[in-house]
Amino acid sequence: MYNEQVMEHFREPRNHGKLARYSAVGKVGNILCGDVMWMYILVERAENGEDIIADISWETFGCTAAIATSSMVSVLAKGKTVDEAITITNSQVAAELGGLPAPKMHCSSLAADALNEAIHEYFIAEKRPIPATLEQRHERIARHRKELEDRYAGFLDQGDRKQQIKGLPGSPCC
Amino acid sequence: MYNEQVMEHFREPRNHGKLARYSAVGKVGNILCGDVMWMYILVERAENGEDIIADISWETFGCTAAIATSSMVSVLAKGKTVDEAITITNSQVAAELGGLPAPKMHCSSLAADALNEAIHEYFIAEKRPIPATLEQRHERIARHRKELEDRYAGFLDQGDRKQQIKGLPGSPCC
Amino acid sequence: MNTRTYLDNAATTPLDPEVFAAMLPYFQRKHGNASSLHEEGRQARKAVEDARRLIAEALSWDPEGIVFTSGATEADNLAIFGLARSRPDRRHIICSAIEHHAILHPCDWLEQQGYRITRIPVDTTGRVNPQSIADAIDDQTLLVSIMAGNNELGILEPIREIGELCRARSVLFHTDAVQAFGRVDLPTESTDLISLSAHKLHGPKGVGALAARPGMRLVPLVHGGGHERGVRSGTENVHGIVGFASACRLMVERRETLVERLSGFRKQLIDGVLRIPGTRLNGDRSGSLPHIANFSFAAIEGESLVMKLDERGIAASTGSACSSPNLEPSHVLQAIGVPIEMAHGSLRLSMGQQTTQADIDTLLRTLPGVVEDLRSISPFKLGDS
Amino acid sequence: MNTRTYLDNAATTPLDPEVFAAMLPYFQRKHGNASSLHEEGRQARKAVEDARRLIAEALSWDPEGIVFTSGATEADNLAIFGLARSRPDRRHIICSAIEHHAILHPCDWLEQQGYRITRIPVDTTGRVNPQSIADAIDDQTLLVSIMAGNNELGILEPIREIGELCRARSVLFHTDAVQAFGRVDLPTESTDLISLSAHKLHGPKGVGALAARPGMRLVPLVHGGGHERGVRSGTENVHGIVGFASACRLMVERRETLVERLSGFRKQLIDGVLRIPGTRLNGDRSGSLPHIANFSFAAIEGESLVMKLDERGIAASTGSACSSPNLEPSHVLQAIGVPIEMAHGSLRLSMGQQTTQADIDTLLRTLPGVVEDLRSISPFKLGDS
Ligand SMILES: Cc1ncc(COP(=O)(O)O)c(C=O)c1O
Ligand SMILES: Cc1ncc(COP(=O)(O)O)c(C=O)c1O
Ligand code: FES
Ligand code: FES
Repeated sequence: MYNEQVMEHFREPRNHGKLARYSAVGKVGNILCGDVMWMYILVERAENGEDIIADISWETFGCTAAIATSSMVSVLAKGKTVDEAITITNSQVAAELGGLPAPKMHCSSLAADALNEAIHEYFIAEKRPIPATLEQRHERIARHRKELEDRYAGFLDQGDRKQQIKGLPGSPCC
Repeated sequence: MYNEQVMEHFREPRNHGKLARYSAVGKVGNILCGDVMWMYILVERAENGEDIIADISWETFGCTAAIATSSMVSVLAKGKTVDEAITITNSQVAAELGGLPAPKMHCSSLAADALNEAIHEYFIAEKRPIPATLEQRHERIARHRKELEDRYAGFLDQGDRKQQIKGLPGSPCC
Repeated sequence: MNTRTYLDNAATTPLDPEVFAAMLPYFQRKHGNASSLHEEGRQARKAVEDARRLIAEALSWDPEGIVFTSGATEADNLAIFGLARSRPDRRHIICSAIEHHAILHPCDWLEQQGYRITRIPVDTTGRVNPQSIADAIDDQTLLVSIMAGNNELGILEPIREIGELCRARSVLFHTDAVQAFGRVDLPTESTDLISLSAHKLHGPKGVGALAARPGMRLVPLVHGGGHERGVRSGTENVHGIVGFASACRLMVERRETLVERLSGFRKQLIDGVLRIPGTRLNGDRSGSLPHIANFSFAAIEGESLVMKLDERGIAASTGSACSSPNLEPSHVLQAIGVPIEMAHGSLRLSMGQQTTQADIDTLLRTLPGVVEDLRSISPFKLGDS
Repeated sequence: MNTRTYLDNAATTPLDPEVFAAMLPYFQRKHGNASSLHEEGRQARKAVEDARRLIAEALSWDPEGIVFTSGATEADNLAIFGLARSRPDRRHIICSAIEHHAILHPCDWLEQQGYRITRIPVDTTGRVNPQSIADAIDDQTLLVSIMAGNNELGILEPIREIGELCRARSVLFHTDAVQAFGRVDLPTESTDLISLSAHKLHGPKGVGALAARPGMRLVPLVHGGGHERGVRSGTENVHGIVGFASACRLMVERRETLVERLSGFRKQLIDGVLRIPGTRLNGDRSGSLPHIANFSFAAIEGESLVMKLDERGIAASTGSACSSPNLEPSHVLQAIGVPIEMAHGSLRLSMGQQTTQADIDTLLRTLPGVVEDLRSISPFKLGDS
């Protein structure tokens, strides 16, 4: 199912955990859907004046693909300028991992989205003008989160995470 | 499917063929249904005045069970008085063979019927009063033959045995 | 049973040793469920998907369209019911009068539900006239189902022509290729659905496939865990599927030499058997599957003929009424209009890859005596009628 | 794969060597079609009928009522559709919310056709309250279908009581006994239909049975040659059926010792796993199948848990959404109301006859570290919420 590269990142995830010191954190996913990803970035100003992702880490609740893509995104982004990091797409993440099974492609978008959100938060905090692509993607992510929250509103019962999830459709047993 | 006794009679059928000299012949069955049995009897008057089935033979077109039951009926009847032979039933034939598979039970009735018809013909030829059971059975057999002929009338086309049998229902292939 | 002559390969074939060897690891060592995430499961999944690709290759088909089933009976049913339920607006089906019961009985059932079923008659050799199919198609026609090669007669149907005319009329075309696959070329490009069965190809019993054009909507017969893209639920019969694929591959590899050998045997059988007086060939000398020949013998009945041959070590089959559980004669022999006195005395001889010249010789040596034995106790004589 | 710890026996079990030995003659030497008249055919027929009797005996059932199928998915479908089509006047079916998809999906399909389906909820351990079934029965009720033991939780349902109350109300009662047969006593006298699957019993994949009261009319799913008294056509999977019977016999023979051993292991598993913080048992300690235990772990996701265990040589399964092809979480865990943060982190451990103390030790030694690893990269911490 998963290729060896994916398994290698799953076995030995790079840059996981929470940075002791970070500039911003991007949070995506939803516990109801079963995947949550937090991406921490530490941005430093280089001598040439560029913003560099000096350090990056993540915390992920999710499947093998979610963990491997988190790891890969962190590898791809680390040491890049913020402007470069913005251009990392989910298909790039999947490709760098040598591909993902079809039902798992969304996990790669989750990881790229988390990076996007972290950078977006950084721009806001720094009060810097937000590039159009970054903002568009941020809006798309926010829309998607809203949709999910609406869909699961019945189960969430005003923020009570202990609420039970009776009544979701389907199942994976065999 | 068939037990060893049935197979033994099938392998080495007793009294088959046509008697060179016979008193009567009973013909039952219908080529359309796939089974035809002719039973020949030679009746001789014993010293005590009784009619004895001195010899018997048969010709059968039909399955293993039809052949084995023909053989068994001939064994059972041979040497018996005609009055005794009349009492031979199909369940007796099947029982003497140690049983037949359910769909083949009708073959045993065919053999017993053929004997019945031969004896009936003998009584007619001898102008002897016909015992009630013999007559009843004869009428049942005649009725059954009539039914079959009606059922297959469309295929028989006034006695042309070459008529084709298109349109009968069902099949046994695998 | 040491020196039996098995001439009933149209009923089922012995498992090929190489096929068995391919299956062997999947009984105990690689025993996983193909839906499981772990190593054992992934191994099973790989085996199933590799098998699907192999079969697709052997058929020149898209692997996405291969649906594994429990055999061709289920595949035939899935083609008929699966389409009927997915396109309830079209309520007319065309098949031949000599289809297998796995096609005829689903059609009978639909007829009871108000469908129109056109059963195309065949000529005296068993062939369908494509024109009669063209004539039967109307704007209600859901499907045309004509078998590639008949299991009783061996006759080949003009399925390329039929497939093409169906395509021209935008009607789906299904063929039951259970007997024909691996023995003759199939016009897969003009066919929309194909049924196959492993045990007719020296593969294992209990597995088959329906090949459908990818994307064709078929309502499942069996609903559940969503296996086989949702078309056929149920834990995959991994060892069976592996054996099926192996058998298909071997059939294709060996086809040329096999067909040549069996065609030669078939000719010998026909020549030899027809030398027996009062004998007729059902079907045709040419335009036939290489492994099946069907005969009728006047004045004797087929079940007892098969039993006598069995006693002499030869396995064969018959379409006689007496041989069927419900005592009805073969609808195929009826459809080709075998004369009455011949219809009951039919004998099907069918060969497999293991068939040898010695088998043919044994049959030809044994059969005349057996026929004579049975005729000697029959009320009908050859000169009759 | 030399030293794997296979704890996914509810998904499928390795074939028992003795079962395989029983099957072995039917691959090549005894390869006949059970419908054939000749020696090879009679051998196959005898094997099938002997198997039917063995299974009937193991179930305390009338052999006439045993219908062989391609597995339990088909058996479940045959029970639901076969009855629905034979009694179209009754259009209400009752099942539990935690039935296998092989029951739920046929019911969904019938619901689309206008049937009323009552899905009885279960309590937090997964048990159905018989009273709620009594309350749901009305004069339209065709069938009540409640599984004997649940495949995800291991929980046993009160099917004796349910069967008896159905009988009292003259409603047919079906139970899916795929996981329960051979592990607990089945109240066969108060049950009208039972589904079984060989591969869950150390038998082969691709074969199962529906046991029905003899004489009960079931409309076939698969029409054709009239096999299995016309209820299930298709050439019999002889080797599979032989293996199925052998597996049933062995399960019954070994049951007492097996159940004792597995119950002990199950207790160890529960005690050991619950020692890991943030863990919960799904189902119940008692009133359960001996071979299945289901847990949830806070703050981690099940698919990655199964994959980490797999990396360490342990095969297990999960009901997590990420593990399913359509990314939907287990309906069973939902039905028992597992809290959200626990529902995604489920782990099913299931044992078979080959399971050893070493397997249990390996699992209990490995699992805590794996859970900790995954928690160390999770955004949720145990103290949370
Ligand atoms: C032409 C044809 N179709 C269908 C079938 C049924 O296949 P299966 O035995 O796999 O159910 C057979 C043989 O039984 C056959 O010869
Ligand atoms: C309770 C239950 N019912 C039905 C099935 C389906 O059985 P099969 O795999 O034989 O189709 C399974 C397992 O897959 C099961 O656990
Ligand atoms: S003669 Fe036809 S079944 Fe016996
Ligand atoms: S996180 Fe659920 S599928 Fe990847």
